[in-house]
Amino acid sequence: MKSEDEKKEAPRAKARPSKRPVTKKEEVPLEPSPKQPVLDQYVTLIKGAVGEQAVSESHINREAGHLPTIVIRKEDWLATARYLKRSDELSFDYLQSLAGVDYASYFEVVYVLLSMSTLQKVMIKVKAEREEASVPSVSDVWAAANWNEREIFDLFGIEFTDHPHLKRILLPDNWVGYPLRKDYEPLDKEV
Amino acid sequence: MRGLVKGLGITLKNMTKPSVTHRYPDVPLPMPDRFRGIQYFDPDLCIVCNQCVRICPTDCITLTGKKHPDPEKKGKVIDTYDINFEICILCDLCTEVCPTEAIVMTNNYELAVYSRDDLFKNMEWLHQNDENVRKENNLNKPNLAPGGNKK
Amino acid sequence: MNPVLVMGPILLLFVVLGFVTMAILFERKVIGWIQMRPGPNRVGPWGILQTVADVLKLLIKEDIIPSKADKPLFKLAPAIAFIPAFAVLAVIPFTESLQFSQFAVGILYYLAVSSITIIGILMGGWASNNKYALLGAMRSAAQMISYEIPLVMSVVGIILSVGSLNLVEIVEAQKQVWFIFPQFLGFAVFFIASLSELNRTPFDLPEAESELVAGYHVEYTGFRFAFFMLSEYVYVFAMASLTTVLFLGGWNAPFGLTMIPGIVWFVLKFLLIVFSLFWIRATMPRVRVDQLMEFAWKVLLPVALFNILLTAVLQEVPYLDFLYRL
Amino acid sequence: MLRTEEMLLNVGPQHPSTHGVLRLVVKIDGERIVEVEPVIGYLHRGTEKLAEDLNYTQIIPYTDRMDYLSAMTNNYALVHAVEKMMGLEIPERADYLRVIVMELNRIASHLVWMGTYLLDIGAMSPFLYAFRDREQILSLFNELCGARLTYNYMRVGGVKWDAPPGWIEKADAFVDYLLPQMDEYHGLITGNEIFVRRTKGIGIVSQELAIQYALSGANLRVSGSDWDLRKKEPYSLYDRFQFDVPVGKNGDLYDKYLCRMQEIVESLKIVKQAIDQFPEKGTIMGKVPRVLRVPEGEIYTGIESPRGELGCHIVSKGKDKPWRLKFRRPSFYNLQILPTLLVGESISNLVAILGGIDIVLGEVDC
Repeated sequence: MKSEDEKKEAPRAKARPSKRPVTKKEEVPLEPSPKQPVLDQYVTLIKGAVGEQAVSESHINREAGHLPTIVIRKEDWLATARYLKRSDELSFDYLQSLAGVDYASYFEVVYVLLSMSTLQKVMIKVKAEREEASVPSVSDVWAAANWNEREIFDLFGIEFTDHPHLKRILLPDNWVGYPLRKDYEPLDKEV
Repeated sequence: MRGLVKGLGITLKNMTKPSVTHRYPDVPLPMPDRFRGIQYFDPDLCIVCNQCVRICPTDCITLTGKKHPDPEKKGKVIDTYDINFEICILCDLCTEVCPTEAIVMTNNYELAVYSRDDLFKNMEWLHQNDENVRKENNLNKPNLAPGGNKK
Repeated sequence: MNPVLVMGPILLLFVVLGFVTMAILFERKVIGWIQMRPGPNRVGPWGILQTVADVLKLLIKEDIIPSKADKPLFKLAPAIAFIPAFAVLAVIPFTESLQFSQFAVGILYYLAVSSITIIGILMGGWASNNKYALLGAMRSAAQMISYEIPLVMSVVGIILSVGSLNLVEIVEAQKQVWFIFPQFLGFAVFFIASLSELNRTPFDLPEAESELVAGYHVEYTGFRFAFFMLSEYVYVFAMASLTTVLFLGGWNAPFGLTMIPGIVWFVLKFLLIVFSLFWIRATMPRVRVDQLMEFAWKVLLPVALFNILLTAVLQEVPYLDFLYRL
Repeated sequence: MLRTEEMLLNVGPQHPSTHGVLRLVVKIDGERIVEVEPVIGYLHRGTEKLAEDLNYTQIIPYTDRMDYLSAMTNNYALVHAVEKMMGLEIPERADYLRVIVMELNRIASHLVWMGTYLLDIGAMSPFLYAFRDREQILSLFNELCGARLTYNYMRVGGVKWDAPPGWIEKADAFVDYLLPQMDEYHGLITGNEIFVRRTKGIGIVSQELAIQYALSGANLRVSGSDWDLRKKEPYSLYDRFQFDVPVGKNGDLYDKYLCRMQEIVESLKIVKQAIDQFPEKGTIMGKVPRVLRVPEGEIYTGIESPRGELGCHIVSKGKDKPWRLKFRRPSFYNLQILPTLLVGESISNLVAILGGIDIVLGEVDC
């Protein structure tokens, strides 16, 4: 992170105490989201097909239009992916988006899957620890994942096991370090 | 064959139409009022609030203020104001947040220079650059954009 | 040696070079107007000196010969590409008086000499030791050879009806009716094949800039490159004048308006052909290589042969034979 | 059999028809392509890394430079995601301005595609005609937001500038001008036998392959599925307009051309309806706190850009700067299928197939 950015940050905060306290979202118990049953159905299906321990956590993402979100364990992710794609009542055949996120203490790979037939959407998250993170590659389940996984490997350093051609895609091959990591030290200071 | 002949007919018809190109270097090209050209800076309006420095996405504005010369007035007066035109992308965010419209866009778009050091525009240069300054700026715009400008 | 024999060709050379500079400018102007822009108008009034400026630029440019290039071949190629282009003009009758030779086998001479250019192109492509140039040379050689045949076949119809290969006699025979009408099929095939001989759109495969392979003259710079361009435009001059002579009745005036001298008619028809070359270049997309070859062998050649058959048959038909037995 | 070893050819990154800095390492055997390996990254500017140090208003000029042929849709992708996360309400007039501006930008982008595609196939004039029409759109944008390419027009909660007096009438006049103009393009190109032979039945993408590679936009609709986010997941005001989604049957390059030309006509219809329903009065900026603090959470929203589904994935920790901002770039996904399309094709089809996908390298490398 740019150090002079912190310096700029400090005077501003001191010079102008924020007029309104940031409105805390009131903690009234939200009414259950319409997609809750859908989420439960997915979770039970995945648990049935892959195993109890596959789903570590699942919730509804309210801002993203009540998108059911499921966190899958790294070890069972390949089996779950195959199941999600091939099972006929789920048939998530369209990998809409694939993103890597660095939460400082762990990595997270986020898949947004869409089923062309049932027009249902689901967000799958797979966590990977910080040091030599590795996530099973799903490029043979969805071909679209091939380049995206290479991009995440290129910018985050997350290894995708048995990916056909895991090499840097955006940065030159002799690039040192993974830029999108929070602890990435840029080679040359900002000019 | 018919498609080819029809295509030839169209190109022949277009040949008779007048040319639509601008004669730019000979005939100056007028830009609409809102065009984002190089900025114009008015030092006495500036209250050294650093808003433009903070909003600039490429951090190309650097300014230093100094105490107000006569003692009874408080606040600061601008001392030096530089825009580094090597990385300025003319995105117009600085004029948007400037509360007193000290910095305003003009419609001049001929920015080519012979040496790179001419790209560091200092306060004098920005002050002299006052032809076809943009008329419709923040204060006289009906719906205000977000950001620092007060009514 | 009487001076006319010596001065004539030199004068023709200057006329041709003058035409080439004007043709390049005219082409860019025509394509400009078609695309609703004025075309070159910076150098000289209305851009007249534009081509002169281009040629001067090419003269001043450094003449690079690739190190591993086959030097003698590399230097010879542009000459071999240009000489037939100019030699071919010897046989073209501009008007009854203005012509260089009453060659008995005019067409045969023209078509034979014009195919020497292919050797020049192959030499250029091979000598510059560059894989793009080699591919480009192969392509253009294949293209020119496979279009040479329909070109020749389409002319046989005229030879049949005139009974001689002499261009002057062919023009004489077109006093009443030009060959474009009775021999329309022949004209169509001839025109398309000449487009391909000149490597012009839609058959400009070799120097298709958006294509992967960038022409046989990719390694040529400076005046050698100008020579290739020069030979291309002299061929435009030669091909357009041959089309005028063969199909549009040379210096014969249409509908008997003979008070205007023949040379004016010749130039008018010639400019019409040249304009249509530029017009087609501005409109047509490019044909793919395999489609180009297929088109030559499977479409143009059969049509040309059919045209010969048609001419031969129609010569026997009582009413029409005045058209076909001149 | 004559031993012919394969030749390795480099197409680009400096090549007239790669639509930007894309390098294709092509292994060919004679004229037939054996294997293609695209090399990208020449235009990678690290927008996503920069965005982590910028607040949301400052990121907008960076989104202009991703898909530089349709900067409005890029602005909207980011701004839409932030508004959805904060649950902001956009004033009607601002939303109408956004729809008009995005559809005009789609038309301009398709015109550029058509012009450069014909240039790849070899015809020179349609390129100039396309740019003549696009020039009118650019001058409309120039009047509206002060720039011809990098508009920086949309803000979280609305738009920056209101339509200047007479602008809506000019946009209306442009729509009336361009609709009959399309017949000239169809006359010049659609019937042209050489163009048809160069594009019909080439580079065919089956629907199953398209879904497998998650293609989007015209590349997906050409192979039969009518997936258009403006219809399937309507955002902004798209549910108020009647327009239909052109779908191709056999997924070849000719269908892609027809689909995109039809999309221009559909966008013209949308702009026409938007102008008719354009509210006279109304503010162009909703109520937005001076410092935008996006509530903690994560969101993914996709919109229909001229090249396909342009998605914006924001992870926010409640601060005014995004924790992680990821763009789902349609050209990146669409380019992925190029190697499988090209294997076995001839070189001269390479240029046509690459042009047909309609990629912009600024968006591929982001």
